[in-house]
Order: sequence, then C-alpha cells, then structure tokens
Amino acid sequence: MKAKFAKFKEWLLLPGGFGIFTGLLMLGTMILLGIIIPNFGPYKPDEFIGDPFLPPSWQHPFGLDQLGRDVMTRTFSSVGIDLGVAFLGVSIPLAIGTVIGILLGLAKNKYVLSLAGSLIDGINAFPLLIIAVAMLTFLGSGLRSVVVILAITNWARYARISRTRAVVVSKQNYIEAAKTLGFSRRRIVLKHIAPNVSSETVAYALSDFILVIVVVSGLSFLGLAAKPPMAEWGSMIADGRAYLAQSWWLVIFPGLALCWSAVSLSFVVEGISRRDRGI
Amino acid sequence: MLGNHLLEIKNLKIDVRVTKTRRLSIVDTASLIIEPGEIIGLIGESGSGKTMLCRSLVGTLGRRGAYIASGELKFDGIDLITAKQSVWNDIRGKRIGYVPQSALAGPNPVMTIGAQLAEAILQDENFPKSDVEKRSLELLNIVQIRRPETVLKQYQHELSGGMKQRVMIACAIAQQPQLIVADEPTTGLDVTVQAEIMELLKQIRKDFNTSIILVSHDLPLINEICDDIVIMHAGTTVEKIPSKSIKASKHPYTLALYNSRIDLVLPKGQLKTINGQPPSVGSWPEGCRFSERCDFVKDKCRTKQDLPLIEIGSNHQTSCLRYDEIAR
Amino acid sequence: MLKNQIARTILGRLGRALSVGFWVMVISFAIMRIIPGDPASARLGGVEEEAIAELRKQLNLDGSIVQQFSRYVIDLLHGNLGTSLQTGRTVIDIIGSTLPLTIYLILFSTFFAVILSIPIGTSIAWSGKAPIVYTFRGITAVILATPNFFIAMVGILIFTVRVNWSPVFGYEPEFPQNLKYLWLPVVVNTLIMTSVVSRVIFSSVVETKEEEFVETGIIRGVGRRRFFWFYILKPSMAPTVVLLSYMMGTMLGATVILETIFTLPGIGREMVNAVLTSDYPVVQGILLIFGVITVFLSFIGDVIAYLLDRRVKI
Amino acid sequence: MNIIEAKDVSVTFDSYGDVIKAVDHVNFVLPKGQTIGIVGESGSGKSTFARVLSGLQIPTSGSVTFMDKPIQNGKNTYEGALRKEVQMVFQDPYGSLNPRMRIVKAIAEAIRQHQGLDKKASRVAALDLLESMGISNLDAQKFPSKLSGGQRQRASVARALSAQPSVLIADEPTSAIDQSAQAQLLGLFNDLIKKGLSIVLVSHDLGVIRYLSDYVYVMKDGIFVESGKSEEIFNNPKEEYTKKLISSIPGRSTK
Repeated sequence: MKAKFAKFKEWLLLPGGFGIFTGLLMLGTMILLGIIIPNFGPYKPDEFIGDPFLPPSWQHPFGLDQLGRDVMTRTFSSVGIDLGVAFLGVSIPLAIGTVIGILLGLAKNKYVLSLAGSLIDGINAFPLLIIAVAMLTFLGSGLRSVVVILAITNWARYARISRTRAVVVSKQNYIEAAKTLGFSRRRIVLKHIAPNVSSETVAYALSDFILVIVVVSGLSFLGLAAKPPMAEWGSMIADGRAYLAQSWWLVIFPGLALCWSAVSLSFVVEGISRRDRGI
Repeated sequence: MLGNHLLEIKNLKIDVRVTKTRRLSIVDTASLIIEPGEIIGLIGESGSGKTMLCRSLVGTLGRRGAYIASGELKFDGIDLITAKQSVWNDIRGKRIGYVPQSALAGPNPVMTIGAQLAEAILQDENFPKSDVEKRSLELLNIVQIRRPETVLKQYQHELSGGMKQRVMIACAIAQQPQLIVADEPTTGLDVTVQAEIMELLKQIRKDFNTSIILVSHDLPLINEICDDIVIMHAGTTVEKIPSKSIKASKHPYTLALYNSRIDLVLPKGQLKTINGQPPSVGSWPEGCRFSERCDFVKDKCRTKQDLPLIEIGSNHQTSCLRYDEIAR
Repeated sequence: MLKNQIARTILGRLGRALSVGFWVMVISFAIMRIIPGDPASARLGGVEEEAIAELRKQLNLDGSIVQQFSRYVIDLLHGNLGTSLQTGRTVIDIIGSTLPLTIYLILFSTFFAVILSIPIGTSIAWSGKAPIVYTFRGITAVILATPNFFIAMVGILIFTVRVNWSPVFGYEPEFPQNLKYLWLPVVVNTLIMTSVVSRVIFSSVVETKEEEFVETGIIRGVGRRRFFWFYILKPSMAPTVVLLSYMMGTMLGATVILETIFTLPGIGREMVNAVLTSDYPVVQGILLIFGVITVFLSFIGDVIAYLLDRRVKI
Repeated sequence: MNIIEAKDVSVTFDSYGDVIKAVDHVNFVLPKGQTIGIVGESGSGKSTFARVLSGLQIPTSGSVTFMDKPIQNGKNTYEGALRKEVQMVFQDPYGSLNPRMRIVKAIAEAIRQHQGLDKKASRVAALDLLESMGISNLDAQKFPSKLSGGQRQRASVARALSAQPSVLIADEPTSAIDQSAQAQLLGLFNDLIKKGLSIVLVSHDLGVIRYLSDYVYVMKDGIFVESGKSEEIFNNPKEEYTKKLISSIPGRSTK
C-alpha cells in the first residue's frame, strides 16, 4: 500500500501529473454527482416541487426554476446527456476519421488523393457550429441529429490529422524494416502504422471533447438540440435567460457545471501534453 | 591563483535545476586553460558536458535552467561568473565569437544573410554604416564564399550546410574576437566540406592569432587540428595532453578512445572497445567516473573523492590516480 | 528566380484555395439534398401537390441532380443566391445588409486581441517563470473551456443587470449610438480570442526560444530591441498568423450565438432565424458565404505566414 | 559466386517538373561472403541505391538479380522465401525502431515471422539474441526512446539478423552514434563477416569503409566514379574525387 502510494506520488510529480490528476478528479466528481443526485436524490428533474423562482437555500442549494423544479437535480441529471452526447460526438468521428486518414495516407492514386484531400478541406472549411446549424435545418432538431451531424462533419478534422501523420509514419525506417522483414501488409498497418497514428488523433480527440461539449450546449442554447423540458445545460441556460435579471441561479449553476466539465477535461489535456513534451 | 591566461577554468561545477528542489550536476571539476593563439580540442561523448562547458563561456547556461555552482572562470582577467549584463555586452560577439552546432543551427531563418552580417559588424558602434556592405563582402571572402553579393540577399534555407557554417564563421569573426568557441561545427557535414572548414579555422587562427576551442566527438579530427586536447568524461575533464603525444596518454579513457580509432587498426583487425555504456548524468559512480569501464581499476579509484587534474609533464595533466602505472 | 519561387508558391496555394472553394460550393449545394426526405414537402406539410411542386421549383429541386447543379452554378455566377421564403428578399440582399456588422464585430475583437496578446504571450514565454506560466495557462484554459454564451450571460449579469452600462435588447445602427450595444459583445469576443492567440504566441515563442539561432543571437550580442523583434517575435509570427486566420473563421461561427444573445442584427442571428423558420435558401446562402470567407481567410493567413517565414510549407 | 548483381540500374525522381537522376546507369556485384563498401557524400545517390538493392525502391530502369534470379516481379520485389534473404539497417537510430513497441517485442515479432517459433519461445530467443549483442534483459524490456543511439543501432541489427538473412545492407549505420558505440557496432559487424554474412556497407565515413570492406565503390552524382579492391582504392586512388575524399579523412597526418 505504502509502496503504491510512493509510486503514485512519483507519478504525480512528473510533468503534468498534477494537472491530469486534478482534471480526472474534477471529472470523476461530476460524473459521480451526475449518477447519484438524479437517481438517489429526493427530487425528479421534471418534478414541480415548490414556488417558482425560489432562491438558493439549504433545502434547494441551487434554487428552483421558473416552473418550480429543483435546479440542482436538473443540473446534475444533465451530466449524462451532455457528456454522453459529447462522447459519441467525439468517438464516432475519431474512429471514422482515423481509419479514412490512414487509408488515404497509404493510398497511391494521385486523383483519389487530391479529390479526397480537397473534399476534406472543403468540409473543414466550415466552422463546426455553422455547418451543424445548417444541417439541423434539414435534418430536424434534436440530440440524435446532433450526434449524426457530428459524425458526418467532424470526421474530416480527424482524417486530416491522421492522413498527415500516416504519410510521415509510413516513411519511417521502422516501416521500411518491417517491409524488408516480409511482414504482411495487414500486420504493418495494424501493428506499426495505426498505433503511431492513433496516438496523435486520440490526443486531438481529448481537446476536441471540450469543443464538442461547447458546440452541443451552444446548439441547445439556440433551441436546436435538446428541447425543453429536457434537462440539459445549454437549454437550461437558454430557458433561464429571460429571468436573468431576477433569478441568476437559473443560468449560473448549469453554466458552472458546463465549465467545470470542460475545464476538468482541459486540465487533463494540458497535463498530457506537458507530459509528452516533458516540461 | 589564476595567472594571465586568455581563458582559465578551474574546478568548474555546473548544475541544472530539475525540479524546484532537485539539482543535478552536469559538469563537475572541469578545468581548462587557453593561451592566446592556441587551438584547444574538447572531446567527449554525448552527455559528457562539453556543450554545457562551452555555454558557460558565453553566459547562456541560464537558458537551459543551468548555472555555475562553484569554481572559477576567467576570461582575460575578467571574472565571468559574476559578470553583469554590461560586461557580457562587451564580451559577447566582440571578444568571444561563437560558431554553433552544424546539425542544429544555422543563421536566423527570418533574416537575410546580409542583415545578420551587418548586425555582427555593427556590434562596433563606431563602425560607419556606409562601409557595412564592403566589410560584409570582405568577411564572406575570408570564409571563401563564392558569389558573396548573391549570398548577402539570401536566406539560410537557400544555402547548403557548408555554406551556412561559413556564414556563421564570418559572423563570429566580424569583430576579430580573441576567442572562438566552435561547438561541433562540422558534425553531419560531408568530409570534404569538413576538411575545408577546418582548414578555414586554421587559417583564421594564423591570420588573426585567434584562440579557438573546437568541440567534437571525433578524436581523429581533433587530433589533427588542435594543439592540445582536453578530454571530458561524465562531466569532468579527465586529461589535458598535447596532440602530438596523445599516444603517451596517462588516462585509461583517453587511451581507450585512442585505441578504438578504426583508422589505426588494420582492416578487420581486432578493435579495442570500451566496455558498457557511458554513465548517464545523475548516475555517475563515486570516485573516478570511468571506474566501471576501466581495465586498470583498483579499489582506491572507487572511493568517494574529487579527482582534480594533476600536472605530470609539460602541458600534460591527468586526473587518473594510477597514471604512473599506465602505459599503452 | 527567387521572385518566381514566391509567385509559384502563392499561385499553388491559390489553386488549392479555389479547389477547396469548389467543394464548399458543392457542400452548400448538397446540404439540401443529401438528407432523406423532401425539404419542400417537409416545409409545407400536408398541402396539395401543386404548391409542393411550385416550392420545389423555387428551391431548384426539380429535374435531375446534374440540371440542379448546373442551374445552381449558373445562378451563383450571376450573383443569384435565391430568394427568402419568408420575406421575399433576395438572399444576396439579406447577406449584404447583415454581414458588415458581423465583420466589424470580428475585426474589432481580432484587433484588440492581437494588441493584447503580443505583449502577454511574449513576455510570459520569455520570462518562463513557472508560477506565472501556470497561472496564465490555467486562466486561459478556463476561458477557452467556457462556452461563449455563458461568458456573455455573466457579462450581461454584471454590466446590464447590476450596473446599467449596456442595454439588454435592441440595436441602433448609427454611430456612435451603436457602440453602446456593441462594446460588450466585442469585449466577450476579445476575451476569448485573446486567450487563444496569446496561447499560440506563448507556445511559439517558447519553441523559438529553444532554437539554436536564438542562442547564437544572444552570443553575438544583438541589442535588446533588435533581438526582441528579429529573434523572438518575427520567427514566432508565422504559426500565430496561421492560427489567427483559422480562429477568425471559428469566431465567425461563434457569432451565431453571440448575436442571438445580444440581439444584434448580424448574419449569425439571421441564420438562426432562418433555421427556426425553415427558410432554406437563406440558410444555404449564408452557409456558402461562411465557407467562402473561411477559405479566403485561411488563404490570406497562409500567404502572410509564408512571406514572414519562407520555411513555412503552405 | 555473386549473390546480388545490379545491371544498368537507374533511379529518377520527379521534383516539380525537374527530373532528378539519383542513380544513373550503374553496375554492381556483391560476391558471396564479401563486404562491399559504397562511399559517397550526401546527395550522391548511395542511399537510394541501397534501397534498390534491398527492394524498397523500384529502379526506373535496369535490373537487380539475387542468385541470378531477378528480384523484381511486376511491382513486387523479393517475393516469398526470398524476402528474408536481404535485410537492412538504417542510419537514423531514432526512426528505425517502432516507438510504440518495446525492443524485445520488435525483435520477437521478427523471429516469429521467420523462425516459426511460438510467442513464448520467440520472446526467449529475442532476449538471447539481444543479450549476445550487449543489450541486457532489463534494457530489452524498454521502449526505444529509453535507449542510447548505440544500443538502438544494435537492436536494429538484431532485428535484421532474426530473419537469418544472407545479405545485410547497412546504410550509414555508424554516423549518428558516439565513437565508443561505433567501435562496439563495428566489432559486431566484424564478427558477422567472420561468420560468412555478405554485407553492403554504405557510408560517407571512409574510415568505416576501409575497416570493413573488401571492395569499394566510390559514388558521386549518381554514378560510380571508381571501384576496386579496398587497399587499392585507399593506397592508390585513380580519380581526383577519390583522392580528395581520402585526403579529407581527419587524422591522416597524425597516424
């Protein structure tokens, strides 16, 4: 036990260790509260329990909203939705983009390459929020549409990174050595190229996670993703906006929860990048 | 007592900050003396601290979180350890020139060669601005660059490795310094280019009576160019010996390096290799740091102690405790 | 020959910008068509066939896909982006009347962000003192992880609700009255952009600082001011410019939210209105404009970066 | 008997419309059990030619044969059982090992492929092989970035040897490592030569070439300007370029 603790302490003192630890702790707390409060707490997120606009008190630390629902319960029941959507919105494009990027990085056909390359650049040319808003017009709003849209558009960013990296990796001597050793193409791609490419795209995915959380909540804020009465940070903030002058708690608490989650992730990202660079 | 040498380093210790409280020595008990007009070769493997020793001469240790922990460092009678910015301003670029590592550096990528030469020339505030171009061309001629007018307008990425190094040398000699520090100036360049640049350095020494510290890991090169050789191992100077008498070295590490020269053995002959790996910074053995790889090692080599250079002949100093028993 | 090299590189980059521009056009054409179902009947609901056919024609959804595309391209070349289904104004007209405000918003915040970021980023990077660096990175990380609408809300809470410095709703286009409405959104945008830009300047100065030529410059004894400009700032500028041009594009996207919050009649808010009223031609047109602007910005950014530092591959 | 023969081999590259001749109509033979040195400066085309011999680069024209059989078949080189016969060691000790694979795993992977051992046995064999090259079992468990340049180069040689090749092509194997590590690596090559391995040694370092080679080709601008027995080239060079190269070797005058 003691030895384990010493080892942990040593790990913590390495560059970035403290950031990663703090970030994971913050994120873990958020997820834990997101499980406990909605499931085992005294209220339901959609339950009308008291006077509207009741300010924060010991019984309702985050106060009550315009319909008399408990803001704290609603805030924490959003954890699963927001982080879940963001998780899907990152992991699906990550998988698609990495694979397409590797394939393109290894492709030889000039026409395929330049066509695919400018298509990827074309998709990436649109700011994520803009293309998401535009597609929602045609796809119909809702969280499911948001996940679909992220899958169709965001892969291009990963494909770009993965392709550049695959080109670099495939020129490395260890790939040449693997070829002269007669390893199968499949083995070279899966065991030698893919791990060296995906380390890069996964690193990007972590920072993309923050962006996607912000975009998803932004879409909800515009009323295009999560719809009332669903408890979701962006839509809660949008709902509370009209009462900002009198009842600040409607906006501030979901906002802080949103920040808390994104900041925790950014600590992890920062920590990992510091560790990689060793400073 | 430090005498009147151009450069004198005595028992210099350089530490680096690893974390807030942890310090690591990267150079320890290093000593070196340079007279005017002398070419000194500083040789050592990677991690032996030779680059850091060079940086201490030009005052840029701080950039790497390193600092001089103890020892003496005097350039022409000036104490460089306590030197203030104003003192450095008089020394850098004027009295000490610097030629960087060929593999890493080169001229500033966002300035033309001409702009950088002008910068080096105008270190002398009294130099007339109207003569800058003339002087630039003159310098480029000294370093034997063809078509100097064109080169003045070019950027570094348009030049070959050898050309870049010539430009760096031209900048270094702009103020006719007393000392040039050349840190692996030809590593990675072609042999013919290397030979030309070495010839150039010798010529500069001859024409301007400049002292040169040439850092390298290539013993044959150092052996050919330099008057004296200083051998570094694991952060300390283990021997100083005239080039001519390298065979008569009294330090097992120098001998091992000399004996592992492939140009001295018959083709496919038995190469003498040094056992194991060079000790890495932070895990130096106590006592003599070569003890773990040495064939002559005795118990007394392993006890904790400082190993300063001992004068054992004319211009020949060694740190080996058993120097009198060592022969090739 | 040298001039030639520069021209060839820039022309090559222009070619790439044009080919990406082509795809931008294709994507904004396709966006109405790749999604299953028919936008015309979706908009009108269960009305009679004739009205739907009429709308299909108006939306350029009749005939084969090749015909649709060639009509789309020809219309584009004539500067025709279609007509709003809601107001009957031409899309070009709508864009022309709403885009300038958004551009001002972006330009002002970019300007202030750059002015602030250069001293902040370089001085922190150059000092390299751990506590300062951590504080800087911590604060900017928090700002970047916070959605702009939340920052805006907090701003409104402070400056509108507590002290009445900025009106909540409305807009007056005349100068100088408009400043009253614009300053808070510009501040919010500037805050975010400063965080990004100063981080980039910070990290590229840290990177430049490590390079050997900087050391050579110190040892050559280059004077302070010269050193700062030629050895620190100029070599670090190229990545900053590239990122700045990209960030301006992203910021353009973010104005959708910002303009909605501050009820500014910019192009972003116009787009949200169009989405909420299913005004397809307007959505499509604005999407195209956003794409074209970002492609243009990144072209300009790359060219400037290349001119600053010829090593940059563009 | 010649193991590898190259006849009239050319390699050209396209660079923005300009055609660059990296290798220009060269002939080359590698007799069995010999070490052939190819010496030249950067840009001489020596590395490209080494890649042609190892089958990594398809020549624009000309042919390479291995034991009198052409190595090339359409777009493929060294097919099937031939593939293991020619292995390569690269210059850069940083890029020649997969950074995400522990040393022992990289070697075991090659052993498994070529010696038909199972997972466990190949791991043991890899550890043995590395041990025999002076890489301890402890170091073998590490990732490449934790080893010194010399150790990495020896690991690369170990990986090449695990295919049990008959030819080893070494492209500047010593130019990025310290002198003591260089001596260790050259000693290793010397042992391999004594065991009968045929070696093509590409280097700009004439000292290394002189030490190991039986026969030397001097390359400049894509062609062999001179070739001959090693002692002849070094004692009695005919071409101006060769003379210049030899006179540039540091330390000639101090011998």
